[in-house]
Amino acid sequence: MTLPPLEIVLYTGAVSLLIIGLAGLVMGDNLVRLVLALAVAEAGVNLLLVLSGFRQGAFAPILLEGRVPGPMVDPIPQALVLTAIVIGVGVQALALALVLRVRRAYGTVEMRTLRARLHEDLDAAAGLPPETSRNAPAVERPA
Amino acid sequence: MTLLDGLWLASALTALAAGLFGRSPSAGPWLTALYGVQFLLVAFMGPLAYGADPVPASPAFSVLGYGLSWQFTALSWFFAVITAGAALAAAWFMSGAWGRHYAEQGGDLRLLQLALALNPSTMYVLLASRDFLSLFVGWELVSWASFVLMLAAGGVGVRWALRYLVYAIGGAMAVMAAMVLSHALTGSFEFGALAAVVPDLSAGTLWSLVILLSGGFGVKMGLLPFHLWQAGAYAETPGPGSAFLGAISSRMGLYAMLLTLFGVLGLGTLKALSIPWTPLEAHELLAWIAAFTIVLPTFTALKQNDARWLLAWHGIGQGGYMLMGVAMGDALASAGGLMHVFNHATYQAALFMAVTAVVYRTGTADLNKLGGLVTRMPLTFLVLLVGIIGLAGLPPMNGFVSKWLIYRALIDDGQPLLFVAAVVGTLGTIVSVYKLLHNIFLGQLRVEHESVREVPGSMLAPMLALSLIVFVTGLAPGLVLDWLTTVQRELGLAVLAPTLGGVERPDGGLDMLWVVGILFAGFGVGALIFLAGGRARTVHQLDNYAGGHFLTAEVRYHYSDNFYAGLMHRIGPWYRGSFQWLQDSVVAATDLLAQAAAGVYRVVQPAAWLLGVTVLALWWVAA
Amino acid sequence: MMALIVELVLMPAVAFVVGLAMLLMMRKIAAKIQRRVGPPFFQPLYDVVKFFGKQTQISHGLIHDVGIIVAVGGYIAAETLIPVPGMTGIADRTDVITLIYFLMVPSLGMALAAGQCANPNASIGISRALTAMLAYDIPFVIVIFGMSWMYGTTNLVQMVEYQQAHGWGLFQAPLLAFAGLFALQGMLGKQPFEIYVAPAEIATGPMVEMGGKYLGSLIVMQSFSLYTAGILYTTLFLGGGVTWIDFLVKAFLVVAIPMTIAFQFPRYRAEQMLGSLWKWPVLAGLLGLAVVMWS
Amino acid sequence: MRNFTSLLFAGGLGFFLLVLAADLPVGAAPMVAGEGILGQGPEAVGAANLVTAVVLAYRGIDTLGELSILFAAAAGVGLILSGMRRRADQRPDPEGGFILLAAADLLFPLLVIVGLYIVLHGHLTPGGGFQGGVILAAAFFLPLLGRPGDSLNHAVVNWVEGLAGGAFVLIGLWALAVKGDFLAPMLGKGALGSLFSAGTLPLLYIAVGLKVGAEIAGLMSTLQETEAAEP
Amino acid sequence: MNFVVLAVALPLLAGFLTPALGRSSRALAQWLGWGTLAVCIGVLWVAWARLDGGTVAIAIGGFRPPLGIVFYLDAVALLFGLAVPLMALLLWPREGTPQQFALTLVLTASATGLALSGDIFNLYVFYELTAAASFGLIAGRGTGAAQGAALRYLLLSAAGSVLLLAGITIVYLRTGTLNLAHLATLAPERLQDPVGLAAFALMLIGLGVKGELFPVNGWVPEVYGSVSGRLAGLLAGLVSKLAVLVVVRILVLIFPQPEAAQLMLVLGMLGIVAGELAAWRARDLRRQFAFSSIGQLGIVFVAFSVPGEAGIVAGLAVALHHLLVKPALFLLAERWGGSIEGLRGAGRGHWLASGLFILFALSLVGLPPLPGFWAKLLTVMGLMGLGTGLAWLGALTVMAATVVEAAYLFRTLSVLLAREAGYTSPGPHRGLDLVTASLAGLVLVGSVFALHPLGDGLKAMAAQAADVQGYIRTVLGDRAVARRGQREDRISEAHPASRGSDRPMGRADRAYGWPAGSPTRGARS
Repeated sequence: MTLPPLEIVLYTGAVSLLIIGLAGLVMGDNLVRLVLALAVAEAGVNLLLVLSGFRQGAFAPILLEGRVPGPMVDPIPQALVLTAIVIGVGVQALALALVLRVRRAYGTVEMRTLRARLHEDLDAAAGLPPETSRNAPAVERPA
Repeated sequence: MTLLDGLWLASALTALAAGLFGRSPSAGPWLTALYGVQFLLVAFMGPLAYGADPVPASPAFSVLGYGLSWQFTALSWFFAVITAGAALAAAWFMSGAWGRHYAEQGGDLRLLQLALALNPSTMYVLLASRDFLSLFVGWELVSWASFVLMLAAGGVGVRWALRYLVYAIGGAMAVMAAMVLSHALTGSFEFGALAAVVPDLSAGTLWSLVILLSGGFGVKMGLLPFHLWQAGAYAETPGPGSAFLGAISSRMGLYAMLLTLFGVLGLGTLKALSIPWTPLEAHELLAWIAAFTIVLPTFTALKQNDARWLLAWHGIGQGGYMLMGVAMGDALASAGGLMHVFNHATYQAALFMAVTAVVYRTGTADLNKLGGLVTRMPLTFLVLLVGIIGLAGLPPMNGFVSKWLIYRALIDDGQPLLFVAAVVGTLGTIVSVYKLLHNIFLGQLRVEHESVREVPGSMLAPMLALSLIVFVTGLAPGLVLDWLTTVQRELGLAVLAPTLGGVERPDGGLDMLWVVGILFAGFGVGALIFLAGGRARTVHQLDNYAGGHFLTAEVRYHYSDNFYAGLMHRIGPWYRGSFQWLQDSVVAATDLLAQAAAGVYRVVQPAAWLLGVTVLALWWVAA
Repeated sequence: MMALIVELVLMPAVAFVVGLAMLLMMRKIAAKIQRRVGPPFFQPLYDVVKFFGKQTQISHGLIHDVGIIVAVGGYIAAETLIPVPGMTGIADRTDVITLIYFLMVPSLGMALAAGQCANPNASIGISRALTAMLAYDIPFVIVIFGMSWMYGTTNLVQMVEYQQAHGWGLFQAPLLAFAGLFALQGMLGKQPFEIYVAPAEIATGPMVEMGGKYLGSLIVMQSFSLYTAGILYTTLFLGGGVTWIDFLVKAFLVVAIPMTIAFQFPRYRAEQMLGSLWKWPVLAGLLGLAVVMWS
Repeated sequence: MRNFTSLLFAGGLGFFLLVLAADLPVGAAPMVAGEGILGQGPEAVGAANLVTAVVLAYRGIDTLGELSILFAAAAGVGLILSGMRRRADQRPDPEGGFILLAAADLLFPLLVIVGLYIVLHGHLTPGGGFQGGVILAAAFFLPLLGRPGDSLNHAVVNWVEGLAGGAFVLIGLWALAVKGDFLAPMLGKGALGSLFSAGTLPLLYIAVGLKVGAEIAGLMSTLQETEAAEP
Repeated sequence: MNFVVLAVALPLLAGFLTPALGRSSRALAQWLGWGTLAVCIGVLWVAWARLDGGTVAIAIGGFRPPLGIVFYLDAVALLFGLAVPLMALLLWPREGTPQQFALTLVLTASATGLALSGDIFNLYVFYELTAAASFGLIAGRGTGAAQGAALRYLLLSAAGSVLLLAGITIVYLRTGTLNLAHLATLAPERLQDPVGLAAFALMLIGLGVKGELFPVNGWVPEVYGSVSGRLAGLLAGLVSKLAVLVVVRILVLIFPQPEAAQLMLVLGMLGIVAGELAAWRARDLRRQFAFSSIGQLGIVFVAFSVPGEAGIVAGLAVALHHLLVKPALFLLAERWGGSIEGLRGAGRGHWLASGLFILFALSLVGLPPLPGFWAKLLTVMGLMGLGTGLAWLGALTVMAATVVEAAYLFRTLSVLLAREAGYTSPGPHRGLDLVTASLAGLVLVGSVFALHPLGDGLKAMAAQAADVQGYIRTVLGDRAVARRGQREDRISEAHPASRGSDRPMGRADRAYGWPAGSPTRGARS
């Protein structure tokens, strides 16, 4: 199926947004940057979802003055993307609140230090002495 | 309401009573009475051993569409008699002074009584299994019951109990694999179904079945690669518990192996199944494992400095004889193997009880801290003497009969190396049991043991009863061999024609009545010669030849540490503890893997794993 | 049945007499090798009478006495199992495996007796004795396996008949015969392998506390052991005895060989004993087995 | 090193997704379900804007789920940041400049009108409860930007939020009680294209609009206050 | 039967009103919450009674599938549906704020939705709702560690849901519909190729985040380690099972091809190995149970990966057993918080708690009469029945996991019951938790005696769940079943379409779209 350049651009754009988002999420260390990367990834997927309803040369699914303007685009993905966007908003709001809370609790916005301090906290909460490397091999050497 | 139901009910009642009233030492005699009732019920099922038809148990379930039913056959009756006898002896031993002593020292008598009561009841369920499902249910119950008994010791015992648990669950999983494999082949858990389909199974499947079953049950029997748990577990359990465990607990593995490998797959299949590129068949493989299980643990026992550990290691060694007898499979050998189960149960229980009696009086079982107790505890000495003669398999006792049967069969089959291995095992046993006898009872009596007296009657009675059984079944092995003929017929093995004294054969049979007669006649003549020399004056222990040096009580001249110095010089370097190293390396490998697994969960960015696995999944999909 | 009772009494007497003769021969051979005259003809008898006649008999307890009785009785019982010309009733009822075990009973009896003496030398001696038993029993067992496999029976009487028919075991399995001889050397507890009664080192080991009738009984036991070893070897390899004369000649000859060898050698340490007894006789035995089983 | 592998994997994922996208019928949606709705959507629901028909009628429970996600987020944020409000003694941020204050006061009424218009015409023109709600939220939040000192009255926000959400669910339950189907369109269809058409859809969208407006305003003000309280 | 939607709608309604009401009086909000949950239990119980073995599809809003959303009620769905409010009631946050009550109610509604819904996107919405509510609950009034764990969990879960949405988009692009039954009819023709498999992979990983699938369960030790026992029990016991149930629905209905099941098997096996070994190394009780729940859910995934009814029976057995045992264990863990070494002799005082711990440990390891054994047996039988090399490896892993599990569970027990006294339990004496744990214990022991009926019930439930044709017939009516049969024949035997011209794709299919508004009861099959 020969695609005019517009669709190629849209689809590659959506996929690349998704990739950039995920790459940012994986590579980033600053928490706010991670939340933003997440937003980018969700935007990418939402774009992909909307494009799944796209039909060439079709009109928006609105009946002007009660008349069907012509072949209409599939309305369902647009409804779905509405929900997806709102979900994205909700999750990002929670993420930002948590970032604020973590900054207050751990005084850092770096994921690396967060993980280290989180695990120290978990160990401390469980009453464990900090993990030290072993001085002797687990198994005593045969006589 | 068959006899089997009665037995189950009685054992359950005993467990309940032990749980409720176990704490008070005065409950001991009542519990012993209950064990007596169990023994009677088993005895009433006696006709089973002479060809009566199996006694079914009334409860039969069907879960997820598979039937679950139980019955007692001659094979199960034989093992049940030993179990009931060992349990009765152990309970009798525990009921009197020992129980009070154990409680005073902070031991939890209720837990010990309950654990001891649980064991025979779960064993009766295992012994009555009729298909793979009931076998597995019984098997797990027995494993867990012995785990509870091992826990009763507390402290070091718990560590050994946990090690046992890992081995036992590993073995149980192997058995489950075999069970499910047979279900995959036949669609049901019945023994008959598998037996029917066995002829047209491929060698590979048969081998996997044999390995899984023998491996799974071998763990409990303490066969070689999986034997490291047994010594510690049985030695560290409190007195009567170790007597019961040592006597019968690991023989449940042999029962299960008999039921499945020999009962279902049949000896013919085992003989037909050959190990690729070697002349050995499956049953010879089992025999060789048994041979190694005889030799290595026995010589490890030689080095032990704790009496209970020495006996526990010998328990493993003797297990090898049973498997070798059964694995050879012809009339003599299988009768020898099966009878050895009975014999070993009797003298192992007596030996453990004797050692416990010594610990009861002196507080220690360390062979380097004892000595010269024969003058203070003569009856216990007699029990230990009879026990070690049985364990070593010397003529007057029953151990000799079963070993003779196995040797005679090995000569018939022409297995020189197995024969030598068995004899080396016997010699090793003689050497090490003498060390046990000498270090505890002979030699110089320690100052602190001057006031030691004989153990009270409640402990002596079971010991003497067991020794009597050892001697009587040695004198007239025919009693036990008759039971075994029905068992052999039931398992499809060649059947032996025993006489009261042993077995009648043109080319060199065995008649224990004659053998014992000649031996005691010889002793009589020897006594005549000896008494010709007039009366001897008994002198005090310190009135001894010491090259002109006067011996005093403080000087400790009892030779007990490194008892076989000469022997150890020669075979010392051969002890490399390779199995211990093997086990530790497996543990270290698991530890390493666990560290890696924990590393997965300490990653900085969890989403990295997400991205990684997505790409790998997509790549796998595309490929 | 009465014949068996007669045999049971008569055999020990014969054994005692022949045993004393063998003791005498042993001491005569030792003397000849050391270029001296050697004891008079009845010396062993005199010794026995002397020991049994002693007034002071020292005992260390009941087990000490029982041990000695078991030791002597064990050998008596053992040698009744071996067929001698004219008296094969008992031997016919039992087999060679029982015999192997009967030979172990005396060492246990000796161990009990020595143990009760509470003398460290005795205990060390016993531990060496049991090590020696471990040493010589393995080749001995290989020989027994080989011969009973070759003769197809473990009944000693049938072995003798087999050899009467097919010729001596010596020629059919020479390697096994050699291994048997070597094991015999260890069994008799003479020179190269007598570490467990070493007089200088551990004051004659187990016998350190024995005196009077105890020592007398041990002398009797030694005579019985020489006799048993001799006739066992002849039964296994030299076709047993049809008449008493050639049976005794063979027995004396069999005992003479290890004796002559014994007095040429110093005393081996325990581990050397294990090394030598486990190397050559076991090797020869296994080779002999291979030859016997695959021919 | 970690970054390199992540880039490698991200590139790999991108490659695979593009390969997938090339294989998908891009630009020619299969329209299996979509055609059904386009066909009998207007008569069945009576809404000119078919997306609204899908959002509120055909996939009504999705929207309910979506509302509750927003509610969960608001409640979650409220819960998380509960202890971090600015204390009385802390001095608030300086007020916004004159331009911001004037613009905020000027824009407030306009934004409210636009928001309400979009909410009310959800079933006719593009947009609807969510889009209008956000605009209303912006309307209420703008003054706060100007004067960070005072804050939204959270009690009112909670009540509005609760009542609007409750209304949405109650309308659905009313439909369940009367027509036996939860969230079924009620009150007939009215003339296609007129304001009072498509039965209960407009009412639902009003409820959605109020709820979204209140929640997002509440969210933003909580975040703003917490941020203001940062030491 | 349409009243079942109340089980989702009412908690939401109550949830919306709770913060507002909570401002005035906390007790009122609490009672509102409990009341709603009780009503939901009643609704679902009546639905189960009315269902008695059949299956019913409820079209939400009267719109027939595939246009509208449908709730599919069968035995499995209702069982899990019923479990949700029941456990929420038992594991109600203690001394919670109104927001926590609201979030718990929202969590209950979404979990029930996950169990009942029959539309892919609707499942996605409820999945996200569960996630959002759980983030709120985890972070709630917890410590800094809880909030850090919640943030890391949020990022991972959001990334997972991005993939899940991508998967759903691909499915929608290929088939054009979202209804599971309609997808089931179109799947043989359109989703059999690698693209379909890729969609499944994305969805599996997306849903795997909450279902504690191997690589994406990094959050489990952190979250369960820092959260209160009740919430950990709720999340580990219930929510993870529902995510797995969704995966199973998708697997059974839409992706019957073997590669999909193999992917799940491989990840499940890795999950078992990682979970059990990490638990073996864990040094504190709570995280040990967290890793053990990863291992157990690995076994659930492995069990469900067995195709056909045997797999579903095994999976259900393991899942239900875990659902019963894990929350109770977490409640016990809360009583004995802290490092395992520090717990020497802790169990000696409280014999009921230690007794329960022993009972649950025995059931997890599989002491025969206890249900844990039958579940493990079914799983291993299902795997061994397949006979492929991978399945054998799976069975081997499950069994090796049991050994490791026995090792560390009973090592912990031996420490708990050690004879040294002198342990003072930090937490206040939580009576109610013990009641819940002993309730679970009673059910466990009760099921031992009711093994026979339970076994048959489970088999019937699995047969119903595995019956794809039945599903389609209930949701779309009989013609669709014929069409799926015809499509499948055409694909498998690839013979020319025997009868009727195949309508060009995309034309509105009159047969489905009944004129809306006409009140049609759900078709009762």
